[in-house]
Amino acid sequence: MIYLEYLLLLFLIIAAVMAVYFEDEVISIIFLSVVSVILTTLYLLYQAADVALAEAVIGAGLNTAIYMSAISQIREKSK
Amino acid sequence: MLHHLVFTVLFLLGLYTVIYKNNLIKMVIGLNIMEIAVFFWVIAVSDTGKSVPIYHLNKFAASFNDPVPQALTLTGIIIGASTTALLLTFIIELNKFADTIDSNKLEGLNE
Amino acid sequence: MKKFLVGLLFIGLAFLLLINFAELPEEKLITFSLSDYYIGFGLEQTGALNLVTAILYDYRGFDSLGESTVIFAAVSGIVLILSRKMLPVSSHGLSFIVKRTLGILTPFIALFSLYVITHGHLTPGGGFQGGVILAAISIIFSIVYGSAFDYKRYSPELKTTFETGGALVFIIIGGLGILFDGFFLDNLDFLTHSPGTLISAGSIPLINIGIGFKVGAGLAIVFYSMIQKTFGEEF
Amino acid sequence: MISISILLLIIIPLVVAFLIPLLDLYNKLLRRYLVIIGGVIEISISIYIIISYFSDLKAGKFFLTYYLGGWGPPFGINLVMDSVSLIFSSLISFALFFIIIYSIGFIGHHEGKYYVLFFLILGAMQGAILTGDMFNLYVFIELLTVTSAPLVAFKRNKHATEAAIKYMFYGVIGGLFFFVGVILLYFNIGSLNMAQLAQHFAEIENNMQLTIISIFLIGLLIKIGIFPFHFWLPKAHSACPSSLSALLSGVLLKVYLYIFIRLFWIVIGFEFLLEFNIASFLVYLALVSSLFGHVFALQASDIKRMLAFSSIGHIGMILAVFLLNTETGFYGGLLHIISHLLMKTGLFLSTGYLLQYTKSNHIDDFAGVGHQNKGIFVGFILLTLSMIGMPPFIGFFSKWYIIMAFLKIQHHFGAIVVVLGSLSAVFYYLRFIAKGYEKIKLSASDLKNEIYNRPILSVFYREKLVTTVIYIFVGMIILTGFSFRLFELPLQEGIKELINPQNYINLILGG
Amino acid sequence: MLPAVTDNNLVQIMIITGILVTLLTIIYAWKKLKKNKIYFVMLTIIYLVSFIIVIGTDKWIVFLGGWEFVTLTTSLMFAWDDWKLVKQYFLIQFAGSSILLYAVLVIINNGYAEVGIINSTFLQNILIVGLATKSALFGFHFWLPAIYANSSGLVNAISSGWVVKLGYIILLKVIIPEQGNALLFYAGILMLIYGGVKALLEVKLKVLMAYSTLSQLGLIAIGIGSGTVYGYYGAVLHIIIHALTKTGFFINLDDIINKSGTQNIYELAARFNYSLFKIITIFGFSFSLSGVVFLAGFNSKYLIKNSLPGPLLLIIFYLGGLLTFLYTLRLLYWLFIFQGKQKAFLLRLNNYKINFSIDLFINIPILLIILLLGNYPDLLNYWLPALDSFSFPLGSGIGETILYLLVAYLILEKLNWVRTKEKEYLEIDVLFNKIEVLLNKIGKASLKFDTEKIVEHYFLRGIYKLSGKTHDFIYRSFSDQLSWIPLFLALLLAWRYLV
Repeated sequence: MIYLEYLLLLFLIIAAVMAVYFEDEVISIIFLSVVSVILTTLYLLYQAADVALAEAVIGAGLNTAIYMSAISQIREKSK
Repeated sequence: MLHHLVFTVLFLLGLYTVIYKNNLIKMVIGLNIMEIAVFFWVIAVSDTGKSVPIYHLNKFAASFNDPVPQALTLTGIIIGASTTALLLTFIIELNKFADTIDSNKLEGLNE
Repeated sequence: MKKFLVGLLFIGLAFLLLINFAELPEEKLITFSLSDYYIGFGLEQTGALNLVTAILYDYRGFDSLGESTVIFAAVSGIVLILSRKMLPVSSHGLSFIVKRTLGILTPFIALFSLYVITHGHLTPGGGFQGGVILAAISIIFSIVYGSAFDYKRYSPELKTTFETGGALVFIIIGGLGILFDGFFLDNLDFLTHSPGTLISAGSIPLINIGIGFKVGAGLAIVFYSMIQKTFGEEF
Repeated sequence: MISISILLLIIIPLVVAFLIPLLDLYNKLLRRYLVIIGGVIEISISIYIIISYFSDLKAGKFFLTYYLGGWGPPFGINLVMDSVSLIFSSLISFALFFIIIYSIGFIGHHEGKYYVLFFLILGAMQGAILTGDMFNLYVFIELLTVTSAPLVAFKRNKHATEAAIKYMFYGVIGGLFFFVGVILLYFNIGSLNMAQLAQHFAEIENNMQLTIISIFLIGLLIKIGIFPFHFWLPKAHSACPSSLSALLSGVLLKVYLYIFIRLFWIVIGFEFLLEFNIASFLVYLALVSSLFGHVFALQASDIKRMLAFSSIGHIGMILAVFLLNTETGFYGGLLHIISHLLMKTGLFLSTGYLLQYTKSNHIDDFAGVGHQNKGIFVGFILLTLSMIGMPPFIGFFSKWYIIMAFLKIQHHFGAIVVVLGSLSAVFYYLRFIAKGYEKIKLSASDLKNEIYNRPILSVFYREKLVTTVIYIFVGMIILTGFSFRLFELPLQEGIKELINPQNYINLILGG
Repeated sequence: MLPAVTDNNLVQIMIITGILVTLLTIIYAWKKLKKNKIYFVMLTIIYLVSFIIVIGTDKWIVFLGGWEFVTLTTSLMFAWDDWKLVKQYFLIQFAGSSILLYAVLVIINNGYAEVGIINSTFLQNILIVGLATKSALFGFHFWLPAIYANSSGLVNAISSGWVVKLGYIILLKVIIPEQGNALLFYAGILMLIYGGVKALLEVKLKVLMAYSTLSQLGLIAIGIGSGTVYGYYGAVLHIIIHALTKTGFFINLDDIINKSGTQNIYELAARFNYSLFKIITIFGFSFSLSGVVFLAGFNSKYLIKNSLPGPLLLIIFYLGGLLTFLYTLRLLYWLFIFQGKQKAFLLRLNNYKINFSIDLFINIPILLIILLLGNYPDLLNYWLPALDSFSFPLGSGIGETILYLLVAYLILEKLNWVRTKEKEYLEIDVLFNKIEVLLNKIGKASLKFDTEKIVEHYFLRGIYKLSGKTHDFIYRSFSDQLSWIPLFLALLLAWRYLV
């Protein structure tokens, strides 16, 4: 059970590095939402239910939606 | 000790992206990663292995995790979300005038 | 050369951060600290099972007021920046299958978000998280059915009323606190029945509902003005 | 002594801000009256506080507090007003009242949203000054950043949006550091109430104290705009509409300064800064920042950018004087905060109106402005004279006490920086004044038709309004110039509090 | 020993002289200025009140406030000539008052809360440096000729008549008569010699008068710095006399220059037919300044001469006196005696009428005072108690004056009355040229003599270029600016190791 936390921490760092590494914004945003999903599970592990729910809803849901709409506006303009 | 390590890695990763990446959206993502790092660190440190600070109907256990940092992080996450949304609107607006989001090409930012 | 210097700086910084932050003491200096008080007296003073919500909406209610004003400010800032007088062109929706399935799903999402808002004091969740889920519905409308659909169903005027209404509900409940118990944002305990039931934690559920609608409507406006594809000419 | 009036100072602007969108839905004209009523209520509350508690102030026992949610001090959030915050909060409500009046005809598009954000800033400033709780302070700081950023981008052109982006990046990073600081304080001490934190800060282990101080330092230095982090300030203050840049550089910087003072003198206690001798390093940092502020102001070709740089110069000077931790230092610093607030707000308001007669903010287009509108330009000159430190105005006395504070502890570098600062101020202000009086006939056609600058009300009516506002500021600096003893009472009380923070703790926890 | 002048006596006599001098200028201004005379008079009255405050007060904060007011009002007076002059004069004077502010605050912090005797010479020297720009002491005198060249005689009269002397009056209050101050003493001697030589070679009338003011101020500085009561009395007396004569001199010269339209002393003689009374006044003023017997100048110079300690300094003093006679005689020669192609000046003496306003109200009172003080110096006994105890050797004075006049006449005759070419630049332009050429090695534009050029071209533009370079150096790019944050974070987090 304890290894789950280390595994998740490892994935967390990998996903964050991926989010920063890729040039294309869409990929990095997807990795960002992956990071926030991993974080939600981590928060559950750390017995912080409220924060997990908030992180899930805002990190995975809202942030991704807003980033995607920003990128679509920018891509729309440059087309 | 592990949590501090993860916090430092994520925080500096975010700081590096904000400073040295020249794509504005990447900088906002970097900012987001910095915030995520801080909130993760707060919760990780405040977790003392006790149960979630909610009274389950069946048991009135007395040993709870510390609810205060959780409340603070919750507020922090929401503030982080609204600042990211605001920053992204400025980038959209800037894109209407400068049609590039590369911070090197935008001379105005250096001024 | 510059890359090497930057790398050196960041490694040094990592090392320093580790040293400085690793010295966090295990237990806090004050024996009877804030959290012990909240854990000890939280239930009987506020009647809320979920201590985090108790802190957020009763002990430190003023924080949440500041918090919801941050969202209110962000929303009006975004509308200020992105609003254009031009009639918005509706963004094209997704395929039929997605529209149909979401047609079924949306009421359940709405139900879930109302649950999260109203049961804030009993189960994890609360005004903010529920409100964001509520906003998800409007986001679904704009993405899946196109922003014109969202415009018709959930017009910006309605959103503004909900948003300001939610904020004013929060302040009115705070004001009631003055009337009944002498201090702003005081918990109206006379509403509480035995803890665990729906209407149990005094003014906390009312505040939750106010904030829920406020955040829901606010973020809906944010997303609606961001998704608009308008011609970029000056206002 | 518990009094509701402190709470009203914060709640009234918030209520007005929430009401404006509702009112907008029904009819737009009511909004202007609501705005004025809001301003009038705000200033009348602070006058009420001053008058009704004046006897306490005289007796030196001025202390108002309010327990939010009915919880006692250490457990809930409580608002605290002692004489230092009395000075600041009444200054804020005074200056912002006139900025509101000034910006009535000034804002072209989106006036509703402008006033919503404006009143939120007013509420957040009062909140940041009055709150007695660290996390609440963080929330208000974030609120200040989030509300002022869209207003910086109000003109919606390339320059303004870039300024807003830069402002947001620095603001969010600063806020994040402040958040980490608050969390560190909580993890070490276990409470969020400033009085309890102050009581137990000494018991924290040495290295941890140093970490907390350095994290808070970075957060606040970014916000105050000291040299290595001042890059956002000139662009933000020159890109936004003048009524807002008056608010930002005149009033907002002082709020962050106040937070710096309250944090490092009352919560953390200044002896720790001395113990790690960060204080002397900070004094030199602030002086270098003041020097750079004035040097950059010399070369600024855009008048609002020049005024922004000159605020960096003055704020650096004030911070340095405070960090000397001497009685005259506090007196000079507080007096200069009051005088700089009055002068800078007046300067920005008059520049805003004068820029209507020019094509752009650049200095070459500023030519001939003096002839266009003599009344306001003379007001502008009087304000600059006071900025330099000419006698009849308060600028002279505050500069006098600051240099006196520096020389009292033989800190000659500081005194020289202050003197050089006011000397360079002469150069760059005189440069614009001389340019203003150049004989260039500006034809009506090439007057700037920038949207936000087309006054709604008839030019005649609004010009009289603006001249009265500016000459109220000029009158204030002359009035306070002659009788700066007027501020003697709150200043002395404030200095007593800064010197021994113990009575702040006893008043809150003891009481 | 002679009783020292008590402070309030000194203040009274100085205020009376100041009021007298200012009244004279107001009369002349009322006659000369055409538009908005009332503003000028109001300005002068504010200036009058503020310099009374400066002289009278004993609190440093009021002293400095009053002085800044004097600076403000005098620089505004230049507005009647040219707004550019206002800017330059205000810049220079503000720089001076910033140094003065610094000096005063250093003094206050060393325990002298009141404006009074300061014992430590180090603090006295600091105050002298502080007052240097204001009172055109040797190192800081460059602005005097530069500003006077362009401004009208009226404002020059006010400035050189009284504003410049405020510094010395304060030094009188501050320096102990018995000890004096070496710095001031030697600066005075330098100014005496330098002013004399420069005045001798000068062509422009107002610049010549500026240098003569410089040398007379040198005399006052010697008197104060010498450290004997004679010197002290001599300085007080000389301040009074020089204020009156110099104001009258400038007013008459301004009248002449306005009528003749040129400042070049070689052309003045041809253009202006002087009324007899005008000649008498100018002769009277210049002789009193150079110290001819029976005129006030002689007594004060005699007192200052007695205060000199060693024989060597006496020789220097005589050299200074000779220089004064040289340039006064040269001025008088070119103004009146040189006839070249024109008829001898005596033949041109046709109009005897007295120019009503100037001669009657300004020249006659000054001449009267000079004569009275010359013969009966103990008139001022009420304020300067020891005056009657001095025995002014008027008899031997006559021989001395004749000797001076003869020697000066012979020297000038040999030098063919020093007909120098009109110089294009003031000497400070030459200095700035060198710096300019040194600094950016570009082709030097030929510099026409103009204060605008001096202040604007070198001083201001140099500063803007320098600050522009620092700004660009600091503001490289957005990421560089942001990279300060990790740098500063590392510095602060590593603070416990660094310190």
